Parts: sequence; C-alpha cells; structure tokens
Amino acid sequence: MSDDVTIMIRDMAERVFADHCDRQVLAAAAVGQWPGALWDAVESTGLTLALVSEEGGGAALPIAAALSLVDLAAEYAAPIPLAETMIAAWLLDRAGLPVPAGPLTFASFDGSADTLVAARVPWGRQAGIVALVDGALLLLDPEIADVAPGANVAGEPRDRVTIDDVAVSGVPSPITADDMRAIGAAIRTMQIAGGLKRATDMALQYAQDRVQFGKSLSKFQAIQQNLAVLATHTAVASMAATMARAALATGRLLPDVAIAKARAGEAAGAGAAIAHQVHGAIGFTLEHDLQFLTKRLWSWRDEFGNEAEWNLVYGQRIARAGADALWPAITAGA
Amino acid sequence: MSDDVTIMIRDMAERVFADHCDRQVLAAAAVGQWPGALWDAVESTGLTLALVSEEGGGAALPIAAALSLVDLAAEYAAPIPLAETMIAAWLLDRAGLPVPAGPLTFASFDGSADTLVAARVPWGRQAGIVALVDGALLLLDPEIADVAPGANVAGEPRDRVTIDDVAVSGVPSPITADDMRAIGAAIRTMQIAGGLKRATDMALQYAQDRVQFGKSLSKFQAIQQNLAVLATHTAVASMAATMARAALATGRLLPDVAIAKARAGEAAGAGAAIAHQVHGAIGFTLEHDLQFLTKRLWSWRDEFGNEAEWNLVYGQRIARAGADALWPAITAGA
Amino acid sequence: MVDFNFQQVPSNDAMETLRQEVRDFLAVEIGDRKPAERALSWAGHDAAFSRKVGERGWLGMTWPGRYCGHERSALERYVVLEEMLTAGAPVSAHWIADRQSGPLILRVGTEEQRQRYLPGIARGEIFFCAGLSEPDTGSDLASARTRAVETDAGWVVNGTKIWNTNGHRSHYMILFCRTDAPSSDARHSGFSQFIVDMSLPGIEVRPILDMAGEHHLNEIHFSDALLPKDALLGPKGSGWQQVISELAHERSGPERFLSSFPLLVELARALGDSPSAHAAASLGRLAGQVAVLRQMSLSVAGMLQRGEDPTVAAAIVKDLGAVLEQEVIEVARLLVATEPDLTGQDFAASLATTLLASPSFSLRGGAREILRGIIARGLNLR
Amino acid sequence: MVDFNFQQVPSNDAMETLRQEVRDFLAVEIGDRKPAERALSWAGHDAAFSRKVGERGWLGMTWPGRYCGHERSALERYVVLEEMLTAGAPVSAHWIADRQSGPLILRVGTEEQRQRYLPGIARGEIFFCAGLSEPDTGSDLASARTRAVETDAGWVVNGTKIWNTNGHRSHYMILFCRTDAPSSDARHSGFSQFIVDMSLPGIEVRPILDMAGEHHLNEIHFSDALLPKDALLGPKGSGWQQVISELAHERSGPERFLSSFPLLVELARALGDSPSAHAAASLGRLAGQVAVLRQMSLSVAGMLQRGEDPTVAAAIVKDLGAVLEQEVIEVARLLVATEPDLTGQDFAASLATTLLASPSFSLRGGAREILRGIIARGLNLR
Repeated sequence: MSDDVTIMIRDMAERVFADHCDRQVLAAAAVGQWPGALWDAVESTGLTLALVSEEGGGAALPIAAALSLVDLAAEYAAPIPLAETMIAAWLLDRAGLPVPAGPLTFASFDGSADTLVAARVPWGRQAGIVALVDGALLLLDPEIADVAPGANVAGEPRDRVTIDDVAVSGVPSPITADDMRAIGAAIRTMQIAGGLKRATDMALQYAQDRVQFGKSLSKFQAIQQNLAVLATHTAVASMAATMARAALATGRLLPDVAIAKARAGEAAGAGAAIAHQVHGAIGFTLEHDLQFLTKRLWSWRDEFGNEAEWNLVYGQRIARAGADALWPAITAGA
Repeated sequence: MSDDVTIMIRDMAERVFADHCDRQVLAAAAVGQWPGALWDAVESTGLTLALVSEEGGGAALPIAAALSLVDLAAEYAAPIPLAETMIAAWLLDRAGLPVPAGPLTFASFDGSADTLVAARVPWGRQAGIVALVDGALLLLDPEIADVAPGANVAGEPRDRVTIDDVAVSGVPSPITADDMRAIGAAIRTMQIAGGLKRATDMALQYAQDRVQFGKSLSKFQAIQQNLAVLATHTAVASMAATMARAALATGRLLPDVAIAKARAGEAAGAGAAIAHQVHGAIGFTLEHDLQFLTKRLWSWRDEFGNEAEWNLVYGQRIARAGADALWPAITAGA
Repeated sequence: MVDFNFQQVPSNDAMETLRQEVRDFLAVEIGDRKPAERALSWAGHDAAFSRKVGERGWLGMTWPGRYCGHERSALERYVVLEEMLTAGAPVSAHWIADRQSGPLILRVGTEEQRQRYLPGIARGEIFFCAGLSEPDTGSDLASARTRAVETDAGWVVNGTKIWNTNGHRSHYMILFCRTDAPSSDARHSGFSQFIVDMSLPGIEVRPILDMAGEHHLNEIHFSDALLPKDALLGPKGSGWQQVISELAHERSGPERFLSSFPLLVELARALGDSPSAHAAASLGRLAGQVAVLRQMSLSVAGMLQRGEDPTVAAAIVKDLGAVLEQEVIEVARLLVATEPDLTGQDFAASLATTLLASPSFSLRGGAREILRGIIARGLNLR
Repeated sequence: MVDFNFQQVPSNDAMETLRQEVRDFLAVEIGDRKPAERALSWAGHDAAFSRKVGERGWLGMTWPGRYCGHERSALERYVVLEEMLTAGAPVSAHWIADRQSGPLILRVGTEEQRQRYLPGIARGEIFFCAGLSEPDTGSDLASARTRAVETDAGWVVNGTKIWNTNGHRSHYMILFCRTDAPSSDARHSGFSQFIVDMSLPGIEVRPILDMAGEHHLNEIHFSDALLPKDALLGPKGSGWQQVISELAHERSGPERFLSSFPLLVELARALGDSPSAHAAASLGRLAGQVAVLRQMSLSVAGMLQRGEDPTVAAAIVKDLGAVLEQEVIEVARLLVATEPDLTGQDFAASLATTLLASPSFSLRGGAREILRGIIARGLNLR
C-alpha cells in the first residue's frame, strides 16, 4: 500500500517540478529570486503537509512515502524549502502547535542569555522558522528575528538569524538540538541521492549523444568505466537515503543517519567530479544544467555535518561498545 | 663525472645481481636461507665499502652514486643487507672505527638500564650490528647479543636483538637515534623505487604478452589507463628516492627524507595493487616473481616509519612555521 | 536512466533467532580461533567443521526437503553466511558445493543427480570444486579448450584447468568444457558441464601455492579421463548459459565485501574504547561502509528471493566490496603503526594475513574492469 | 622498460636572487589581496599588473634581447611562474601570450612577425588568446571545421571557436583552422595557424559564463573575416604540428599542480601552529605532494632547457597535479568544518572559489583519459 502512495504522490509532484523547474527559474533562484509560481504549485498539491496529522489539517502519509519527494525535488534542483517545510510542519504538529500556510524551515538557536543565533538557516528570510530554543519549540515571530542573508554555493538561501532570548517562549520540544541536526542530515542525504541520480542521468545522456573521434563518447572503455563508478556512487547514495528515511520513520535516528550522511557525502563529491569529467568544458558553464546539481551536491554534503563529523559520531559509538560488539552493532543497526 | 661513476658501478652490480638473484635463490631466502654465493659475489666487487674513506679501505664514492645501487638491488629483490652494510660501514668509518668484512646492519637500542632492545633489526642474525646506545656508536660483540629471529612478510630477516647495557661502550656518535631512523627511511625509499620499477616492468611485459579476447591485454584501454597510473606511481617513488639520496649526500636529512618516505610509501601500496590487478591470478602465486617484489614493497613502506609517521613529522614542522612560510619552506627544501 | 532499485530488506524474527543460533554455535566451535586464522576468511578449510554446519541444517538451506534441504528463505541463508564470514569461520570445504554446485544441480540436474549429490552436500559430507579457467583463458572463458568427446563408453575428457580451488580435497568437480565446435556465429556455443568424480583415473591434481605459501589452488590435468554418460549436467551445449547465470549468483553474496572484516575487528580492538578523533572517524567510516554495503547486498539477496535478475546490482556490490576490502587494510596499517608480521601479535598477524590475501580481493568474482563493464552494460552503454 | 628520467634540478644563486625579487615585488603589488582573490589563481586578470611584470623583465624571459626578451634560463622563468602562482597573483592577462603565443611566434614566425609582436608581449602590453576548440571537437582537434580561404585580398575566415579564454580582452588570437582539405591518408594535414587582430571586422566575441558566474570564456564567430596575407604563422599546412608541440609545452608548467595552492595556505592558517596529529599529518602529506611534484615539474623544465622532449614526463606531472589539486579541496573541507561560502570568511571563501574552479582542473591541458593515453604511448602500449 505504501508503495502505491509513494508512486501516486511522486507522480503528482513530478508533474509540478517538470512544469516549473526550468533553467530560467533555477538561474533566477540562484541569484536570490524566490520562485513563487513553483512554490504555489507545490503547496497547492497539499504535499507540504504530507507529514501532518489529519487533525492538524495534513495528509498523515507514512514518513517513508512522503519523504521520497525529497529526493525527487532534488533531482529537479527545485529551489524551494520543500523538505524543510515538510519537516517543520511535522515538528509543529507533533508538538501540538498549529501549522501555518507558506514555506517553513527549522533551526536550533544557541548563544548567550541575551542574543540567540542560528547560522545558515535554510530560506530563513522567506520561511516561517520553527525554532528550538532552550528545549522549547515555537514558530518564531518574524518581527523579533533579525535575518542576515547568506547563501550556499548553489545560491540557496542560508541566512543568519538572530533573536532576543527573552522575547520567545514555546512548548516543550519532543526533540533535542542533536535530533534536529540529525533530521537535517537525513534530508540532505536524500537530496544528495536525488541530485546524484540526475547528474548521472545527465552524464549518461551526454556520453551517448556526444561524438568524438568518430564514435559516441559512451563507446570509449575509459568513459564506460568512469560512468560505472559514477553509477556506483549513485547507488550508494540511494541506499543511504533509504536508510535515512527509515531512521526518520522509526524515530531512532542514530546510528543510521550518521552512517547515511557520511556515505552520501562522500559519494556526492566523488560523483560530482566524475559527472564533470564526463561532460568536459560544457559542464563547467553557467548555461549548462549540470552546475545546478553539482553546486548543490557540494553544499549539501557539508550542511548539517560533513563526513568527518558523522563518521566520528558513529566511530565513537562503536569504539565505546568494543571490538566484539562491532558486528552485532551492524546487524542490529545500533 | 659522478654520472660516469654511477653508470660504472651500476653495470658492475647489475651483472652480479643478474647472475645470482634467480627464483631459486629468492625462494630459499624467503624461508630463511642465507644467499652466501650472492653475498660473496657482491662483497668481492668492493661495493659494500663504496661509502668508506680511502684511509678506511673503501672507495670513497660520492653518496648519490654509491646509493644508486640500493634501488638496483631492490629491482632484483636481492635478499641481502647491501644498503644496510653500506650505511653501517659508512657510520663506522665516519666515527673513526674500523670496518670489518662481511654483512653489516645498524640499529638504535632502547630500554631500561639493564636491558637494551632493538626490534626488527634487518639481518640481525647474520650481520655485524652497528649499534647506537646512549649516544655512543659501536660494533656490537655478537657474544653479548641475544637474537630472536623474525621476518617481514617477504621473509627478509627482521630480528629482535637484546643486549646487556653495562657490557657495551663506544665512541661518541655523530648521529642521533632520530637520524638513524631517517637514514633507514631513506634507504627504504630507494628500495621502494627500485621494487616499483621492476613490478611495473613486469606488468608491462605481462600485458604485452598476454592475449585475451583475441588481443593483447595491453591493447585494452582500461588496462592502458591502469598501467599509466602504475607508471606514475613509479615516477613519484623514483623522484622521492632521488630526494632521499640527495638528503643523505648533504647530511640535511629533514624534511626531504620525511617527504620522500611518505610519498614512496603511498606509491608502494597503490602501485603493488595495480601490478597485481594487471597480472590477475598468476601474480598471486608463489611461483611467480611478482610476489618477491610486492611483499617487499608492503614491508618496506612500513619499516623505519610509515606514511602517517613521516607526514606528521613534516606537517608539524610546517604548522609551527606558519601558513605564510609554507611556500618558502617548500622552495628552500626546509 | 539510472535505477538500480536497491531496496532495504527488513529483518524478521526468524532471521534474528537463527542469527543467535549461529553465534552460539560459532562461540562453541571456533571461539578459540586466533585473529590470524580468522583473517583467512573463507579460505579456512575444516571438513569436521563443515559436517557440524551440515548437522545444524545450515547447508542446502533453501533446497526442497526431498533432497535433505531445509526450505528456508534466501535471507535466512544470508544470515548464516554473513555470521560465518564475519566470525572468520573455516567455511572453505563446503563453500563451493553449497553456493554453486548444489544450486546448479538442483536447477539443471536430472532427478537422479539431485538424489545422488544434494543430500551429501546438505550434510556437509560431499565437497565440490569448479573447473572453469584454463591456462590461456584469463577472463575470456569462451576460449576454453578442454574437450569432452562422447564415446560408447562415456565421455572422454582431455585438457587442463587452472586456478581451481580445493581440487585436492574435493570429491567432485563441476567441469566446464567443449563438447562441440563453436558455431560460426556464436563462439559461446558448444560448451557443456559435467559432474566429475575426482577419484577417476586420468585426473591429475597438481598444487599451486599462493603467495602466502598456502595450498588452496590447483592445476588439474585430464588425460583421457572417462566419465560415465550420466555425468553430463543439463542439456548438452548449455554450458555457457549455466556458467553465466552461476557467475551472477557468485557475485552476489556477502563474501564479496567481508573478506577483511576480521581485520576490522582487530583494528577496533587495537584502537581501544577511546581512540583519537581521527581514529574513531576512520573506524566509523569503514564500519559505515560495511553497514551500507550490507544493506545493498541484502537487497540483492532479496532480488534473488523474488526471482529477479541481480546481475548489475551484484556487480556493484562486488566492485564496492573489493575497494572496501582493500581500504580496510590501508586504513588499519596507518592507524596502528605496526609492521605486518605473520608470526607477530594479533593485529600484526591479522594484518599480514589479510595483506597477503589482498590481491585476490579484486580477482574473485571478476576483475575490476570486467565488473565495471557489467555495470556499464546495465547502463545500456554497451 | 620504465625510465622516465626525472632528475633533480639544483637551485642556484641567480634563481634564488630572482625569487627574492619576485617575492618583494608581489608583497608590494598584491600584498593586500584577499584569500578568495588569490584562490582565483591564474584566472585573475589585471592588465596593469601585467604591465608591471613586463617592466620588471619577467615576461619573454628566455627570448633573445633583439625582441626585448631577457635571455634568461627556463629555470629562472620557472621561478617567476611558481612564485606568481603560489601567491595567487593575477597573471591571466599576459599568461597565454607569454607562455604559448610568444614562444610559437619566436619559433615559427617571420622576422617581421617577431619584431611586430614579441616586444609588446615582453612589455606586458600585448595580450593574446588562442582559438583551438570548436563546438563539435572536444578532445578531437582534428575535426575542427573553421576554414581560411586564400584570396587576392588575404585570408577569408569562417567558423566558430569555443572555450576561448580572454578573447574579449586580448589584442590578438592564434587561430587554428583548415586551409586545405585533409589528404586521404592523413586527417591531420591541411591545418594552418594565423595571428588574428581581434579588432578586425567579421569577428564576434560572445561571452560564456563559467559556473562561478565569471566571464573568462568566449565563443568566437568568424564571418568572412579578412586577414592580411602576412597573418599566416609558419608554413601553410603546418598547423597540426605547431599545436601538438605547443600542447606538450602547455602541459609542463607549474600551473598544472599549483591551482589550489592558495587554498592550502589558507588551510595551514586555519589549522594554526599546533594542529591535531591527524590535521598535521594531512597538511604534511599535501605539502609533501607539492614538494615532490615541484621537483618533477622542475625536472621537466630542465628537459626543456636541454632541448629534450618532455611530452610523457609533462603528462605525468599534469595527471598527478590534477589529482592533487582536487585532493587539497577534499582534505581541507574535512579538516575545517566550514561550509564553502563565496561571501564568507577567508577560508570559507577560498574554499568556495577553489571548489567552483575545480572541474576545470582536470580539463586544462587534457582530460584525464587523454593524459593517461599519452603516458601509455610513452610506455609503448599504443
């Protein structure tokens, strides 16, 4: 049943992305323009509330099915906070808070008693911010937030948000700051899988279309071997995304999210490099679509923790458990 | 002039190695048999004393020329302590001590006041040991040394030597224990270069001779690309060996020996893996000569410090000097 | 379009109960094995151990009960395999029979052949080897020249096989050879396979020592060896198809990425419970690679269970696995500054054993270029 | 047999004095450049800077004095290049003229051409670009279709060049194009090169923005552009040989492994003077790779100085260099947990700039497979 739901919502979403994520929209978004038409189309499908309970006004879809949209949006490099909105709405709903319309994002705030800061908040300037402050969860009043715009190398907004501590109060949060970071890592893992899949498809297509020395690039053994390795990275990222989705669904985030983000992050860099190698000079230009994907891969692999951070988290767990617990830990997913 | 000397002594040595380093000799040595005929033939050329002064009975050859024999011996996997003997003789001579006939080796001893130990001494059981003990250099009396035999994975003797501290006395040493380790690292670097060169030659020959799917292996693009990478590793190791030789010649061991051993060590493992890949199953057998070389490469890269150790030595130097001194340090070789 | 469809395979109670049984069994049977022995991985040969595994019902696990199989799922079989491999159990004696020969006989053998061989395999009493490669074939199996000629008395075999594992201690061989000349348009035609009793006259087994000096491999010469008529396995001329589908199975198991797992365990032991951040992250990285690859490999087992073609997915697992197995060695040796030493302490000995086996990691199941060629074919590039 | 003959090139007083002069000059001229600007490496364009470099005598360094060259050695020139590159100096304006176009004119140009162009190049006043690739050529330059037809008035050029660097801010182009049909047995025949005044009518320069959004590249259209008779460079029909020998030179310089050196400096700065053991070892590893590769690259310069053919050795340096340039990024980003950010702090901005340039590292001077093919040819494999 869950598979049917997945296919249905993916079809629905894919039509919207295919209609709206053209080169012009992506190029404009990369220099800071909000893709309003795309957002409106996505929101009108109701998919942004897929994880929200029916009482909360949502579709209450199974997590694994709903989050399969995250990969898909990444395949189209959709420049909107779809994953962030789905997660933020889910957090609000689980905490018993109402879910507003419009784009949402989430962030954990840190700092002194006076001033709390969240760095590199995705779409902090456009989205309602579901904030974790001192163990409390709340939807931030935009009036009290000071937003300094920033961006990742793909031009996706990553803003610095500052608030006055005394001004906020929320409900006790069911999740911790560590959980929030792991949830962020999980969605970036899924995005990497989607981005790599599309970059691989593009490289395959290019190699088949492009003729050199009288034959298609794809007929050169060295290129075939490179493409096989690229596909292998994509397969790893895809498996990692599946693991990350399953971890969100069970609610037991570690260790699988740590494993998944680290593996996907490594695949992202290696895969992006091969995709560019296969494309040659054309892939290096602003007018080619490959750069929309590879810049995102280079950003996503570092956001919410790079490979070193998550490898360390997992490595310390298994070191503490001891050598003879290593294999049991792997089979238990613990 | 130095080039002429190099060519002359290499020719002389190569005849000896070619005559004596056959499969039987190498196989017997790998299970602990001393290749007496090979040793005698090498010693009779006088090359073991190449670095000893004329007053000391040696040939007083330039260091770079004399040590070019180290690579060459490694190409033939010559199972004798030629490099160790040359260096040990040179150490004795520089310290004003007489140089005995027969194989020599060198080791730095450590331990408590009562018992001093040197682990994994090359050919400790067969060779006279030039020992560094408490800042003093001496030729160890074999009567007072307790030798526990050991071996590296190529079957080259690496013995544990224990002595009674009070029983020894020597002359003040011109070199420290750190120097001795760096000298050892330098000769292993040269050996790696020679071993990789021969392994590469063997892979090239095999790829040209072996026919599959109706054509020579060397005509498959994927194999060509692998062989190109193998040759590249060999070129790096060869450059590293040249740097190590130059460092011994100037007497300024660091940082070049640290750089060279680390680079050669990395090339050794990567190169050995490709040589085996190209050879396929045949290279995995005891009756094929490739294993004489690859087992040595796997041993030599770890002896006298692996890549991690020497990278750390160099890295700490440049970190202490600061970012803006990085490039000046590289151009000054400092 | 790239779509390899690796699905996560959830575990179930049957699998986890079985897992615990295997662990308990191994604790008793090989609890005292040293790390260097465990590092031999599936090269460790112990006929008595194999019989005990058979007694427990862990051979021929998926086969029908009428052949003394145990009618369990491919995933339960997977559990047994991975537990054996990660513990470094000596599975070599029964390995080929259980993994390749038995399933092949079950699929294409006559009823009489099934009755004759499968029960013994499932009991861990009959061991098989394979006769595929020849001195001049390399990866090009279709150039094999060993030939079986049909006579009134039976099949007369002449030729030489090489890189045969365990021929000197196996009861039977599945022999791949020519029975007809290739047709002009298909050089893959004209091959057949036979079940060869290794005790027959005219079969000479000569040892090939591997670079560690161990005897696992052989060169096997057939000189007018006479096989009975009923030695033919499956229809005459179907040898190529049999081997190709067998190779796909051979590439899919957990043995394709777990060869150096015992060394990883020793690495964790050597690092202790509070390693440096770098050592911990390196350990986490390797263990994470194992964890993801295991999911992918389980997914392949799931495809087999559903009767899907796992060729490309299996090649991906194998290619990644060979890289990982190699990487474990390189990471381990730099984190623990110990020279590899066959007669040394646990870590040094485990490192040396794994290192000397390492060239075989990228050989077994196909050289790297071949595997990547299979993946490329799955991408419709060739 | 493998024998690449990389020899160590000892430094000398002239080189070290010169090195200090260059460092003093750069401290004054670009001392205040930010890390992100330095990370642009040889893509940084600054015509005023280039003129100052010319004034110092550091362009056309090896050329004869009669063309305003400075008659210095290839190794002294190497010193200037490596100092400029590691400091992240903006060398782009004069780069191609000094490295490719000038030496080519010196080698094959007429005396009049030499007199007309070389002094201006050496003064840092005349900038060149190159017209090689075409939309359909890729690595297969011999499929170029741009054509120059000889008429009484001169050469009439039609066609399109792509991936041209700096065409929009260069005075001249060295244009590679067809002047005759290929002979039936040699598709490399029938090409010639021309010196093209970029201000002539019929030449349209259209920008191509790179993925960082910067304008360095162009597509250039020739529509009946009329070149004077004396624009022909070297004998008609010798274009292919000219380009091939030029490409060998182009692969040999320190720009082939130093592109990400400015990021390595920022990495060292970010790590400080007492990094963790892992960070120190990683830094030492990268710096050691630079040090060895520099020796190899210097060795290639020595071959050039002695008039030897450096093709294979240069391909090795370039292949290793492209890997190293990429590796610096990957190591740096994991040691300093900072997201790449074009508008961020020094390290983050340097990382972002280098990252966005990184796909070009394995393009410039030949794709990886091509380089490895050249090495394979040097090994007599093809």
